[in-house]
Amino acid sequence: MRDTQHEKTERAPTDEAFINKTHSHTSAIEPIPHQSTLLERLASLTTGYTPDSISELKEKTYFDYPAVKAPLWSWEIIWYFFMGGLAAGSYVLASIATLFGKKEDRIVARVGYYASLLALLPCPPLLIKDLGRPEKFLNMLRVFKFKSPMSMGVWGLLTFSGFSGITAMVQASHDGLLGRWWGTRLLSRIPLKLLAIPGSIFGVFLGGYTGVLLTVTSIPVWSRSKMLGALFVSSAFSTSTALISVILRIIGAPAKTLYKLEKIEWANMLIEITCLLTYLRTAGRTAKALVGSEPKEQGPTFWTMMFGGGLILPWLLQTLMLIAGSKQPRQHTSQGQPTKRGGMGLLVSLLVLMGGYFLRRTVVNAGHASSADARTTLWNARR
Amino acid sequence: MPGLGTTLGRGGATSFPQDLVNSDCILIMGSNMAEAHPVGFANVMKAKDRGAKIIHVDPHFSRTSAVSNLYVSTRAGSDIVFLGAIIHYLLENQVYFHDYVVNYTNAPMLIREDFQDTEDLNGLFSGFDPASGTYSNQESWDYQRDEYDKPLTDPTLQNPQCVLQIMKRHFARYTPELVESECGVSREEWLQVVQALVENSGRERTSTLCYAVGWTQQSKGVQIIRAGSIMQLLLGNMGRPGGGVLALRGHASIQGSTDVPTLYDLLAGYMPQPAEMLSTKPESQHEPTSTTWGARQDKHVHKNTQQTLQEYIDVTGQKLGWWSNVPSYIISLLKAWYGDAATADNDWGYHWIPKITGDHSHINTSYAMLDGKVKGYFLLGQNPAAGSTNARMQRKALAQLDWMVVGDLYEVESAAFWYKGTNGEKVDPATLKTEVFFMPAAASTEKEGTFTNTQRLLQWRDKAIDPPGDARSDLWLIYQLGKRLKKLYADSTAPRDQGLLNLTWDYEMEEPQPDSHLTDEPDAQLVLKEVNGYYVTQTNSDGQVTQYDLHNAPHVPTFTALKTDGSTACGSWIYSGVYPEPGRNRAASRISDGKMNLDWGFAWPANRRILYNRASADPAGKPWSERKKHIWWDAEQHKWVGNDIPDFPPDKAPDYRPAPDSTGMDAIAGTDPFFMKPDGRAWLYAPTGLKDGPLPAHYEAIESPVQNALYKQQSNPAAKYHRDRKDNVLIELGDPNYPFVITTYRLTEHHVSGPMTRWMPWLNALQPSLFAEISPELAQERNIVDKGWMVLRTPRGEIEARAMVTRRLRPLRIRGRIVHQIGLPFHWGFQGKSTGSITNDLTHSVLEPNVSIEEAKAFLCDIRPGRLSSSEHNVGRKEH
Amino acid sequence: MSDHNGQVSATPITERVQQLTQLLAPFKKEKPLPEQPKMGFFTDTSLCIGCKACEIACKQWNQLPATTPEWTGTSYDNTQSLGATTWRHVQFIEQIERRIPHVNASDEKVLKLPLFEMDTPVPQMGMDLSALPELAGTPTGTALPFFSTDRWLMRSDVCKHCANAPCQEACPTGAIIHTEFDTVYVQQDICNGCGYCVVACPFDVIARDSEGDGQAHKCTLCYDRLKDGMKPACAKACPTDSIQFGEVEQLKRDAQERLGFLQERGLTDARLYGADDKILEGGLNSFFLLLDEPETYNLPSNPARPSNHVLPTSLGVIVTAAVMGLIGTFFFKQE
Amino acid sequence: MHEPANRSVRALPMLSNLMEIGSRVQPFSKESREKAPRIRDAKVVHSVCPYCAVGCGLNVYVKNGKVIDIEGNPDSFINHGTLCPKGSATFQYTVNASRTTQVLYRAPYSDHWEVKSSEWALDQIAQRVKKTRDETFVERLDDGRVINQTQGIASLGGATLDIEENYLIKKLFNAGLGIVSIENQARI
Repeated sequence: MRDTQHEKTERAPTDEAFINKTHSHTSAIEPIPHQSTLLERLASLTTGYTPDSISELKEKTYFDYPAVKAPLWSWEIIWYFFMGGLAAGSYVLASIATLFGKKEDRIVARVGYYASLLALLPCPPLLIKDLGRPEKFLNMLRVFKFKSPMSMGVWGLLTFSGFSGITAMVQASHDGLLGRWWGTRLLSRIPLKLLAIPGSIFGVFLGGYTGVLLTVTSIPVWSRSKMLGALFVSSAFSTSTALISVILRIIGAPAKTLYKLEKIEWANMLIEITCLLTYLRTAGRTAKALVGSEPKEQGPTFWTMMFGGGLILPWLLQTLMLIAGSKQPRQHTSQGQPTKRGGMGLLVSLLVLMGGYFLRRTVVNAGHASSADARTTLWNARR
Repeated sequence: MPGLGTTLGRGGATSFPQDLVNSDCILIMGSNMAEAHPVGFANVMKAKDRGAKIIHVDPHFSRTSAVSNLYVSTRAGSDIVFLGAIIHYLLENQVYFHDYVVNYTNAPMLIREDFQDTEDLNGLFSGFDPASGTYSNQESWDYQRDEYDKPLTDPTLQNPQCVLQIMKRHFARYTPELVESECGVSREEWLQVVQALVENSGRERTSTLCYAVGWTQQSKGVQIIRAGSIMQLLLGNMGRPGGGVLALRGHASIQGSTDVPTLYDLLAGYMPQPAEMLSTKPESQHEPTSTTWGARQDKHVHKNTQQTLQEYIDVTGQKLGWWSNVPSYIISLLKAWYGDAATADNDWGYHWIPKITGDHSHINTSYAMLDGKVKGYFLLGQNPAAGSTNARMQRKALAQLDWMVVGDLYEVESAAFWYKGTNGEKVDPATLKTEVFFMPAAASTEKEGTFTNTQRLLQWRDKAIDPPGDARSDLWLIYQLGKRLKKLYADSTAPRDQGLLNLTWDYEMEEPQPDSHLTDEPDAQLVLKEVNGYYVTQTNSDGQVTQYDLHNAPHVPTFTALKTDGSTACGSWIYSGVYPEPGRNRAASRISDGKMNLDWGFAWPANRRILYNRASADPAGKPWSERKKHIWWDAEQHKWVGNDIPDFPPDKAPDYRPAPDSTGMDAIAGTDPFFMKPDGRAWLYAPTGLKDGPLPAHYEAIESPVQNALYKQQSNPAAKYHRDRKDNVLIELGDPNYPFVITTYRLTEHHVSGPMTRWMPWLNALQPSLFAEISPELAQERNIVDKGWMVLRTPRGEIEARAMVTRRLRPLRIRGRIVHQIGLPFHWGFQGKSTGSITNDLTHSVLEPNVSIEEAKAFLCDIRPGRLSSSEHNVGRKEH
Repeated sequence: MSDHNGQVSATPITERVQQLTQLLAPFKKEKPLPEQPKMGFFTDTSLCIGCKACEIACKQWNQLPATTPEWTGTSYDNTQSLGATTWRHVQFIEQIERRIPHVNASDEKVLKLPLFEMDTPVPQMGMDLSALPELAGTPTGTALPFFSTDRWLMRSDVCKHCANAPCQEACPTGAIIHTEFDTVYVQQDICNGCGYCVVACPFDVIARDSEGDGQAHKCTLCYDRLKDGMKPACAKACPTDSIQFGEVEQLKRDAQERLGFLQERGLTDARLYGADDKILEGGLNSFFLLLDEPETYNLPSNPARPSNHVLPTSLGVIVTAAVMGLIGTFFFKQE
Repeated sequence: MHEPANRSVRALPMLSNLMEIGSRVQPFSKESREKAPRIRDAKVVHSVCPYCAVGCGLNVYVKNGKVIDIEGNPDSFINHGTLCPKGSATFQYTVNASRTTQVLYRAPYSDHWEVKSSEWALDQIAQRVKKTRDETFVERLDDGRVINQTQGIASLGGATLDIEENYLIKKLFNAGLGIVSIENQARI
C-alpha cells in the first residue's frame, strides 16, 4: 500500500496506543480468551462484577502507581480484631445467658465472662505493639472524637475492659475463685444483670467497631460497602458462640444448653453468610482484592479457609446436625445427666473459629492488595 | 563565541534572560533551556503567557519541548539547513527588515570579484589549501575597498557582488524540500516556524534566539551561530528589547573565565595571547583559535612576528572602530602584571609574556600529555576523566603525567583514575606513575569572589563560613603557590625568571575577615580592584606626581580612563568600572528596581544590559516603535538616553558622518551600532576572522549517516581531525556497523559530569542512573526492552545504560530512509554516590576549527541489549 | 538544675514532678491560636516544567533524608510517590502521538545503509532552481496552539490540605490539626504512629516513617515558615510560578481566571481540581489546575469522605447485633 | 452528588452535631504554639548559585558558625527567590559528609592516598612546578624568535571558579611561569 502522504498520523486507537506506551511493563493487553476458574466464577457471582482486563487497562492511571497508601496493619491487628471479636461476643452471649437463660445456661454465662476477659487480655498489647511509637500510646486518651473510630475504639475498648474485668471478677467471686474475704463479698453483691446490659452495649461496640474502623478509610475494598461492621459483629457473635461451645464441649455442659448453642450458632452463621454476601455484592468491583485470585489478592485463602471451610461448611454441617437432631427424638429424659462432651459440634465450632480468624486476615490483607490497585481505587472514587 | 564575536563584535549574549519577557517569539534551538537553565526559562514561560510563541527545534523532545507552543523534531547536525532555508526565505520573499539590514549590516558591502562561493567550488570557498586542510589564503573574502581602505557599498543592494546578492546565491538551494529531506522536518512545520518568526519581527515586534552547547559542540558550531545571527539580523532583532541572540552558558562563571580568561589564546578582555607560530606555513593555519571574539586583525597590516609590543598591537589592534584602543588596554594589563618593572623602556615587560606557538587548546594538550610532553597538570574544578570528550583517552593521558594537582570538593574521577576504572574495569596502581596532590577546595559559599553569569553580569558573593578541615579557596592555593615559587626563584638572575620575580603579588588581607579562623587568605577585593584597574601614578594640577601601589591606589573609574603612558594598571579592561572607587564594589550592589536593574551587579561593558542597543533606534535615532523603544537620541540634551546604558558613544549624534580618512572611533558613523567592527556594521558576511568560511554552509557532522546533499564536501573542511590518533577512530560514511545518530544533553537534576551533584543523595534520588532514550521503533528493531539495560558502542568506547523507550524520540525520514536518533545524558562516572558509565567514552575528538570545541552533539553509534560483561557482577546496584 | 545551689533534697521531688508533667504534657491541650486567613497552594500544571525544584527545596528546608535511589523508567519520575520523607513529587505523563515517517513501500522493512533514494528532489548543483516548487509568499499567519499536540504533562503533587481532612478526622490523638491557617498539620510531639491517617487519606499523601521515627509525616505547608510570614519552601523555589502560595480565597479566584485564560487558548481539557467545594464536601486548600482528567494524574475524581461511613456502618452493626441478640435471647428463652 | 450517608447526616442535625464531638476544637500542642522557622535569628549572607550561568542570587543562613539553610534571594531580579533543584540543593553540596576535607597525596606507583598537611603539599607542588618548568622552558625558537614558554605544565579549570581566581591563575601561570596551555570548560 503506497502512502503518498508525507506522514501518516497514527492516531486511533489513541487509548490503546497510549496504554501500550505507558503500561508497556504490564506486557500490553492480553486479549487471549480466558478460561475462568471456579473461584473466579464464584467471585463474579457473589460480587456481581466480572473483571475485564481490557476495559480496565483503558482506564487512566499514572503508571499504575498506587493511588492510596497501603495499610500498615498486619498480624497484630488481625489477631486483635479476632480476639476483640471473641471478647465482645462472649460477653454479649454470656450476658444474654445471664439475662434470659435458664438455670442450666448459667455455665454459658460463666464460661462466657471468663472467656471474654481472657480473649481481651492480649488486645491492648497487640494494639500498642502495632503503633509506630508504642511509648506514646497514652496520647490516644488525649482526645475523644466521634468521627474517628480509632479514637472511639480506644475509649470503647477501655470501657469494655472495665466491664469485662469487673464482670469476670464478680463472676469469679460468685464462683469462689477469688477466695472469701470482704472484697469478694462486696463484689458478689453486685448483680451481674446490672452489668450485663451496659457491658453488652460496649461489647457490641467492640465487636463491630473494628469493621467500622476499616470502613472509615479510603481503601476501596474496606470502604465501598458499608457492611463490614455488620459482618464483623456477626462474625464476633458466631465465633464467640463457637468458642463457648468448644469450651463447653471440652469441659462438658448440659446437652440442652449445647443444643441451644448449636441453634444460636446456626442462626448466627446464617446471619453472617447474609452479611458477607451483602458485603460482597455491595463492594462489587472493589471486593476483587478479597475474592480475586491474582497475586496478593486474597481469593484462594478467602474461599477455602473462610467462605468455604469456615462458614458454609460448618453451617451445612450444623444444618445437617440440627435436622438429624430434630428427627431423632431428643432425650428430654436425660435432663438429669448434666454433661455432654465432644461430638460433631466441636468440629463445627472449630471450623467457625477458623473462619472467623481468616475473615479478619483476608479482609485486612485484602486492604493491601486493594490499595495497590490504582484503577479500582480511581474507579471507586468516580461517583 | 566567535560566532557572535565575528558577526556582531563581542562574544557575549547580546541580551539577558529577563528580557525574554519582552519577546514576541522565542526560537530555542541547540539548547535544552528548560532543563539546563530552569530559572532563566521562567522568563520564557512568562513571555508565553504574554502571548509570545515558543518554538523548540531539537533532536530530542525534552522538558523544553513539552511547554513550547511548537516542537520541531530535527536531525542532529542539520541546523544550518534549517536556518539556511529561513535565510533563503527571508531574502527571496523580501521579508527581511529592509531599513535595518541596509543601515546596520554589511549587506550593501561589495566583496572582491575573485571571491568564490561554495556554490562555485562544490562546498569550498576560495582560498582553501587541501594540503594543510585550512583556508590559508582568505584575501579573496575581503571587501572591495577605496583608497582609505574603507569598503565600497551599494545601498540599493543590487550589485551582484554585494553581500546580500552573494547570500542570495549562496543560500539558493537551502529550500523547504531540503529541510524536509535533510532535517526530517516537514515543510509545513518548517514554514510555521518561519512564519512565526516573520510575523513577530519588524518595527513593532521582536523575536529572540536562544542557543547553547547544542550548537557549539558541533564541528561547525561557529557557523551555526553565525547562521542564527544572520537570521536575527535580517529580521532586525539585534540590539532591541525582546530580541537578540541569547547564548546560554552552562557554568557559574564560564563567561567570566573567558572575560578574564583561563584560555590559552586570550589575554584579558579578548585581546589575543601573543603568538609566534611554529611553522613557516601560512600563518592562518596556526592562528590561535579565537574562542569568543574572533580574530580582528586589520587586513592591511601583515606582520609575521609579534616580538615587540608594537608588532602585537599592529596585528591585534585595528585602525578603525573600538579596537583602536588596544594600546591602552595592553599596556595597562602589563602594568597590572609587572608593576614598576614594566616600563616604556623594556616594552612594558611584553617579552615576559609567553608566546603561543600552536594550538594549545584542551584536547590538543591532552594529546600532548598522552605523548608524554606535558609533565605537570593543574585541574582546578574540572574533571576531564569523565567530563571531556574521548574520556578514555583523557584518563590515559593523565597516567602519562609526572604529577598533577586536583583541586575539588569531592574525589572526582580525575583524582581517582589511578586506582579505579569505569564499569568495574581493573586499574593497577603499580603501573601508574602519576603523583597526585588532592587539594580540598572551598565551596562557593566558603569564599568571597565574583561570578560572571550568562548575561555578562558580575555578581559578588560574600563569604558565609570558613571551609571545613583543610579545604581552602583556589585563590589561596594560587596565591600561596605563587609566594612559594617567588621564594624558590628569589636568587635567580636568569632573564626567563624575571617575569615571575617582577610579578606583582601582594594581596594580603589588611584586616582578617570577621568570624574567620583563616589568617593567610588573600584579599579577593584587592584582586578585583586590580582587575578593575587603578592609577599607578597620578599627576595633580600642580604637576605633582604621586606613586601608588595596589593597596593605596585610587581606582580607575572606567576603561576610557586607561592610558598608554603606564600611569594606569588594569587586569581586564572590559571589567573596568566594576569597582570604580573604594567601598563601591558594583558587583556586590544588590538593588532591584523592577526595570533594568542597573544597580544589581555590573554588566560589562560599562554596565550595558542590551548590547548594540543603538540598533533599537532607527538611523535617525528614533525608536523603531513605541512598543520596542529602548534608547534614543535626545537632540536637546545632545546625547543618547533611554532605559539602558547606551552601547554607543553617548554624545555621537545620529547624523555624524566620518571623514573619508578618519580612523579609530572617529571612523564610526552615528548610524553604526556595531562599532566593535571596523566598519561599524554587523557582519552578515564575515570578510575576515573565521577559519571555515565567510558564510555558513551546511556540512554534515564528522560522523553522519548520510552524504551531504548539497556539496561534494561532506563535512567541515577546516575541522581539526586528529585522524592520526589511534584512539580517535572515526566512523566512515555508510558504515553499516554504526547506523544510529546520537546526541547528548543535560538533565535538570544533575550538572555536567556530576562532580557537583553525584555526591548529593537528594539529587541522586531524582536521577539515579545513566539512561539512553530510544524510540519504540528502534527498541523493537534491536530487541531492547524498556527499562532493561543496553550497550552503546563507538570505535572509541563502549558504555552501558538503562533503556528508556519513549515516543519522545522519533525516527526521522531522511531522504527516504529511516534514521534513528538516540538521546543520552552525560552526568555519570565511576566516583560519587551515584555511578554509571561515562558518556564521553563514546565521543571523538575532532575539533571545530575556530574554537577547538569537540563534537558531542551529533555522532554515530551502535546499540545492543544487555550490559557490559565487566559490570555484570559489578557493585550490587539497586537496579537489579 | 540545682548543681550549684545545693538544693539537693528538693531535686528528686522536682525531677519527679517534672517527669510527671512531661508525661502529662501532651494531655495539656493548648489554646488554639487565633484564626488567620486560610492559606494554601494553587499548583498550576500548565506552568510546570518538571524541574523538581519543589522536591529538593522541600527536602532542604525540612532537612528530610533522600529516598533510596531507584531508577524506575517511568518517564522522568524516579520519586514515584509522596511519602513520609517526600512531601513534593513531580509526575511526568507522556502523551505523544505516533507519527510514523513514511518510507517508500519497497523499503518498509529494516532499511540498511547505504540507501539514498529520494522522494523529494534535493536541489543539485547547476540545477534549474525554478523547477522547484514555489516558496510560499507572505506569511498567511500562524496560530500556534498553546501546547503542541505532543504532550508531556508534569505536575507537582503535594498534600491537598483538605478543608475536611480525612487524616485529621481519623487521628485518634489529636496530633493532626487544622492550624490557624487552616492547613493540616501533624504535631510531631503528639503523634504516636497509629497509622490510621495513612489509610484515611484518599490521596496517597500521609505516610508513617517506618525507617525513621515511626510517626506520621506529610507536607506541613511549612507551618514554621508561615508563622513568620514566609512562603513555603516549594512555592518559593518554583521557578515558573507553577506552585503558587497565598490566601485560599484569592488563589481560587486566580485559578478561575487562569482556567479561563487557558480555555480561551483552546485548552478545553483544562480543569480545576479541588477549587470548588465538591471534593470532600469542602474542597482543598491545596488545589490544582489539571490539563487532563484527574485519573491521568492518579487523582480520585470524587473520593468519599471516610467519616461519612461511620453512621451507616454503625447502623449495620447495631441492626445486626440486635437481630443476633434477639435470636440468642429467643433460643436461650426456649425450653 | 453526596452519598446517602451524608444525606442522613443532614436530615438529622442532632446526629450531625453529635458526630462533631471532638472535632470542633483543634487540640494544639505546646510545640505547635511555639513553632518558629529555624532561620529566624540567623545571619544572612548573600551569595550566587554555583551551578549554571543564570546567576541566581542565594541567601545563605548562618547560625553558630554553621550554614543552616540556603535559599534563593527574593530580591534578585534574576531569580526572585526561586531556584532549580540543583540550586535548591546547594546546602547539600556544601554541607556533605562525602566532601574530602584533607589534603591527600598519592606517591608514584602507590596504591593508596596519604593524608598530608597543606603546607607540605604546597611546598612539594612548588618544587614540582619549578623542576618541570626549568626542564621544559623554551626561551627561543630555532629561528631566534623569543617565546619564553613552557608546554611542560598545563592547567585546566576556571569556569566554576571566581573571576579573581581566574585572574591569578592566568597571571601566575602565564605571565609569571610562561605556561601556555591554560584552559577551561569554555572550550568544552
